[in-house]
Amino acid sequence: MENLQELFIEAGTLMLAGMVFVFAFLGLLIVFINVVLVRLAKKYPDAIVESRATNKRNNKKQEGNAGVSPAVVAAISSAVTQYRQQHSTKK
Amino acid sequence: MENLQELFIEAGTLMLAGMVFVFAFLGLLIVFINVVLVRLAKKYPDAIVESRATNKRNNKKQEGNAGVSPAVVAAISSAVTQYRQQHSTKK
Amino acid sequence: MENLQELFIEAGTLMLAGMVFVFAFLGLLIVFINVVLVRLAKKYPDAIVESRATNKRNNKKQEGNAGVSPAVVAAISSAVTQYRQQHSTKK
Amino acid sequence: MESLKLLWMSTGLANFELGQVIMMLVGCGLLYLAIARNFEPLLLVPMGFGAILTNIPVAGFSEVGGLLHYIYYAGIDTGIFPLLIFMGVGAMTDFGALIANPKTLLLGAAAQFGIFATLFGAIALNAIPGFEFSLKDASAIAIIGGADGPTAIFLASKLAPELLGAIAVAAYSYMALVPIIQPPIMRALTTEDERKIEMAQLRPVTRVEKIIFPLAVLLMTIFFLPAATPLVGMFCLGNLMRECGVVDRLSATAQNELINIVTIFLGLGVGSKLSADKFLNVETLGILALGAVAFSIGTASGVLMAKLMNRLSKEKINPLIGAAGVSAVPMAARVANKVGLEANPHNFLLMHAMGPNVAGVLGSAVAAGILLALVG
Amino acid sequence: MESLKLLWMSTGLANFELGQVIMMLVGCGLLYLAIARNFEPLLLVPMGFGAILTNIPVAGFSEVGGLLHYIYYAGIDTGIFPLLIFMGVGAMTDFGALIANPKTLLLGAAAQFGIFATLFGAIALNAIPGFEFSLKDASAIAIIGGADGPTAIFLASKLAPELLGAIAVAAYSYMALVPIIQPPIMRALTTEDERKIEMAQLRPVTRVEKIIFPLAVLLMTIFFLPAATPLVGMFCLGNLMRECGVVDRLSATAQNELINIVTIFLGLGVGSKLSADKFLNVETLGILALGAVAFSIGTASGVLMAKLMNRLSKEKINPLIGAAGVSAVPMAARVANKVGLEANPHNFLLMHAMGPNVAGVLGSAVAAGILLALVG
Amino acid sequence: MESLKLLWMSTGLANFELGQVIMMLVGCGLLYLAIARNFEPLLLVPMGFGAILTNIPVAGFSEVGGLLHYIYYAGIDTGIFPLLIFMGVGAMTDFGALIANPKTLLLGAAAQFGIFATLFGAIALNAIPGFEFSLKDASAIAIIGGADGPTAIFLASKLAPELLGAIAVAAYSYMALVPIIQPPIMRALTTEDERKIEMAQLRPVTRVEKIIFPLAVLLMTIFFLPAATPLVGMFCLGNLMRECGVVDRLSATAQNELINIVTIFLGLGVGSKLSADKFLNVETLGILALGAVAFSIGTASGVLMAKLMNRLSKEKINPLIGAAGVSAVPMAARVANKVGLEANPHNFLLMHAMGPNVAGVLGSAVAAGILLALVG
Ligand code: NA
Ligand code: NA
Ligand code: NA
Repeated sequence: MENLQELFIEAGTLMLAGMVFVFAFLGLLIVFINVVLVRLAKKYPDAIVESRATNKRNNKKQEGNAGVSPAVVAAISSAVTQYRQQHSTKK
Repeated sequence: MENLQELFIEAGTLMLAGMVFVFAFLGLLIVFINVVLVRLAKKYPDAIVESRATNKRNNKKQEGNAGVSPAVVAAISSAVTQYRQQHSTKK
Repeated sequence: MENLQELFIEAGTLMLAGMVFVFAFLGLLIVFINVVLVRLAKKYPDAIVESRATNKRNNKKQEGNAGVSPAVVAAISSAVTQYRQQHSTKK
Repeated sequence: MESLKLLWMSTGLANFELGQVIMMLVGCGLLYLAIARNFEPLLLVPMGFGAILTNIPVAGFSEVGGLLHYIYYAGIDTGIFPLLIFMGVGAMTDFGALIANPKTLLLGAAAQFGIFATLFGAIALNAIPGFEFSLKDASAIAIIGGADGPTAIFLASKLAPELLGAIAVAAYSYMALVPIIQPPIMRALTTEDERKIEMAQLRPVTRVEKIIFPLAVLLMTIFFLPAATPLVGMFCLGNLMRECGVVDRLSATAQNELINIVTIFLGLGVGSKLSADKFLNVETLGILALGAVAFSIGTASGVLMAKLMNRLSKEKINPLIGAAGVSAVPMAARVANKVGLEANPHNFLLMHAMGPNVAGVLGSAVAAGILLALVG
Repeated sequence: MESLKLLWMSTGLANFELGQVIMMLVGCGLLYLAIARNFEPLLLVPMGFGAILTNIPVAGFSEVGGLLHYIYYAGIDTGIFPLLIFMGVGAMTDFGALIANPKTLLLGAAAQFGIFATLFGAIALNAIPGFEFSLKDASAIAIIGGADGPTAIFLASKLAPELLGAIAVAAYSYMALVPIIQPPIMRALTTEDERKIEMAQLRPVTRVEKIIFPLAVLLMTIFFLPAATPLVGMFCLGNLMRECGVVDRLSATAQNELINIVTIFLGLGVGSKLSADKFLNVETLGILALGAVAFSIGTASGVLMAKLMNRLSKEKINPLIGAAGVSAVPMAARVANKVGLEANPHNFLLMHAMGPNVAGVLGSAVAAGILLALVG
Repeated sequence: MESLKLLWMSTGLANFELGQVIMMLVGCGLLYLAIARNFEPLLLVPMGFGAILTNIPVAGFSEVGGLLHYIYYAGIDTGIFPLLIFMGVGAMTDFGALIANPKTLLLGAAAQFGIFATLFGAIALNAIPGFEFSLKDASAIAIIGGADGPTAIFLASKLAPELLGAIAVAAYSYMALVPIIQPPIMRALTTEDERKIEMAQLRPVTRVEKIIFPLAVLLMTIFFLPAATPLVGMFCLGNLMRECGVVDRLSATAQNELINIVTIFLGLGVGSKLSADKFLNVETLGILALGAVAFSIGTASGVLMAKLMNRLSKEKINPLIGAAGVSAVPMAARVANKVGLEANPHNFLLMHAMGPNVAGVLGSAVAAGILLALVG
């Protein structure tokens, strides 16, 4: 039973040390975000037009899509869904 | 030549045992389908709207596509094909 | 220093042999293209309708897309892009 | 005749042992939970199937020369598969909500109490005859409280490979049970008014912040806890590939095809550890019990931490999002959202809960690192 | 000068042996068949290319340290690649037509007579001086009659690795030749009236049936033929992933990117076995001859079985679909459909032929298991 | 206490060595170049990250049992990863422009002078105390002049693995710097009139030509330089899969998912060679200097060859496209196009520059084969 007591003490120490460490680590991250990242965000704001979505995959080029009414887009979107379903059944 | 004869006998036994086994195995499957699966099919019929095609890949959401005429869909489908071809040449 | 001199001679030989070989090899390819490939091109010209783009990936079938005006296709293409962007954000 | 007898001797029927039958039923049970109940199916389908395969008599799937043997030793014993999964998860993780509201990191930290309390509990179980968990075993079991599958598999493969099967079953089962385990605890520990708290909209986070964040996390891990760098490092690599914007094709592959391929193999490999001699014992019952305790304590700790923070700060947070700190991304965040909507139909907590949710992933990776450093 | 001589000694021209030249021509022949004639190109392109690479003097592709050496020993010697292919094929297989008309399983069973008759034939060839096929060799050769590439490669790698190249060449060549080999046999064994038989439309099969079916197949294999569980198990895993509806992203990867990657490697690895000493001998001629016999007997057996069933049952089936029982999915089913259309332009047999077609896949996996259990 | 001390002893802070800190900064520098400057990000992001991971104290990423150790020995030491990348590059390469204007092969040949001159230069550096490059080392360094990443990694892993890190850094850095290094050289060696030369439109190339071409290249390599067949063979396999039109799904996988997966691993594995003891020495400085020289000489050789050909032939070619002969596909071709447009806004050289550009890939693979044959 002494062995068990020893294990208990070890486990207790682990619990204490572990929780302190986890809080310290994530707490430091809070400081980092508040001090460093917030400043970086002010210094390097995103460009107005976020163009990352453009080259999501296979570097597809984005076309201008001004002038297309949302209603048309909605209709077409559903058509695309339908098209995809038809064409994915074969796979 | 005795060795060959032995081999022949072994091969013949294999042929017999193999064909019996294959028929028994697949025959049992017939029984299983007729007895178990057919009952399962009655007990758990498919939901009327088969919705599996929806989450085919990347869990894309299905939009309602009611109210879009098949003609429009056909036109759009071909446009989509065209679009894809143009955009797959670069790859 | 003698060792260095030896190395120099070896390196020089390598340089010479290497460049001669590279030119000979790629030169032979020129001959091959001019003699063999050019004749092959005349003997086996491509079919008029190059249909390879069709089965680029997953053997999708190409629909006839005659009768759809380019303007419609352009509008639709941009709608498709828009659709894709909306649906790729979730990923 | 000889041939027929040989054929019969080679059938499964002539060679079955009871334990194998039971384990195959366990495998079928996992498949049932995955397919009919939608319990974490991406891992439980291959894992349940692997459990069936590994228990087939004669076939020798997990013996030298068998498929599952190769998969286990190439990918799980080395730690490669969980690390690649973690890279993919990193590529799928958006730290935006966390960066916008960094206080939620404290919720993710608090929820890790589920891990360390369970470690204590596992040692306590040794008081009952039949249990003899070493500190390594206890650590591997405790990580179930991290509610993070690849982390649990990685740690268990390093500290207690013979418990890997049971630990993985427990971890994924409870992750799937999050919508059932958490809400009662959340309701019991909060008042109606607390659940109604609406939170301010999050500020937009810039691209530069999102690029620097994974590098900063890695740097801190390097400084303070190198033992956690395999997990945190691969996670941050995935996240950096996602956010940096110049390797989108690598990021897309990491979060689609690569993670899919590895998931199939990981599931099969983990399933191969579900053999009768390693699973059908009282320790497995202990692990399942401890897992439930771990999830409950983690959930409670997160909620209570949120209430404590509300005492100390003017800017109130809805304590429900504290429960998301156990990770189980994105299920726990959705649960927080759902319980919140019950109290206040206009209160959308999903985005706010994503902060503690991804903080929980970091938190349990850090906890795993601590256990590796001190016990491993 | 020294350097130039060294360069010359390192050229292929100075080191060629006749056998290597011939085998490279064989490789070119395979490429020609694949590209110009569309003979099973997915495997024959990498396989033909592998045959060329492995026969390059000096380069050592298949020696220790060479690329093909690694590929062969990591993926084919272990059986991993054919099993992964089989998983992908499972994920691509729809058992609907089979479940709707289970009698067609008998056609798939009958067609396996091609395998066992060929086994007998291979032993008979030993009467001719120059042939010395052991029972293992004969079994590996006979499986060509199964008309299933991965099954043939898997079995050959276990029973007769030195014949693997010739067996794979024969298996894939005859699979590609199905539209030429089968129709004359089908026409010779059926009357015009039989070919005109129209079959009733198949009943719809429910999702639950499709989910239970692969599990039942696996269970029966476990009970009666554990030796077949690697093949059948991976096939059923793929099929379960396809049908269960909760792991679609894993299923999609298994039947696309994963199977593509493995196919490239499998082809290269099999091609690496096409070396002169293993291919350029009288045994290869025997294997090619036996393969043709196996396909013909399998086709005939399937057709005759269908005719027998028509004698015994009121519900008539078109005997042409019996030929699809050799598997060679989906080519054999298309051939049955085409020959049927010639006799009756309104008779679409494709869906009906898919039943025996996929039954043939199961049948030859079972046959492979029997051979492994009794001979392996 | 004991526990806290153990925790401290396991931190990175307690174990850092200066060299590791510097190498991690090098890794961060590579990430900066990749992300902020778009320097070959697909390789430099994983490589920079790998450089950070490998230098973490205690974590043991590159020691036995570590992730990077497995990646390096399974994929780079064996040569498998660079060869698979080369297959993917082959599947992405269109030889149309080259076949339409075969003379451009001479430009690709001339640009390889950068390699062999640098070999001489590396030996010359031995005259300076501190440098002791063997002929193998010099060859591995010289291949940087080939401006082809996988070729450089493959050759370095065979001839001088301890220099691999520095060579890869130099190769990819200079490839990214092509738009800065090349234009001044191109302008200095050409007159305004030469840069204005417009070239005739290229003839269309048929499908049959494109299918035969990779096979012919392979055949010639087999005859004359078997040592180059691993590189050239896999490249031609990829190209054949692209052009043959019957294995499009394999080709698509080779140029997308497979190359993406391998790129992540290749980058990490190469990064693992960026350890302080192998990188922080005077030899690395020498390698970086020689790399710049190699690129410059290669560029100049290509341009001068074009001018020479204009002397001898009536059909003029724009000497700017000679610079594309160093390969660095497709960057060098774009640079030629851009410099050409500056001189003549109606002069689009891109397609014409693709000829020498892909010729340069072949040329440097051939050069690598020569070095392997004579020095390896
Ligand atoms: Na967690
Ligand atoms: Na078959
Ligand atoms: Na080059």
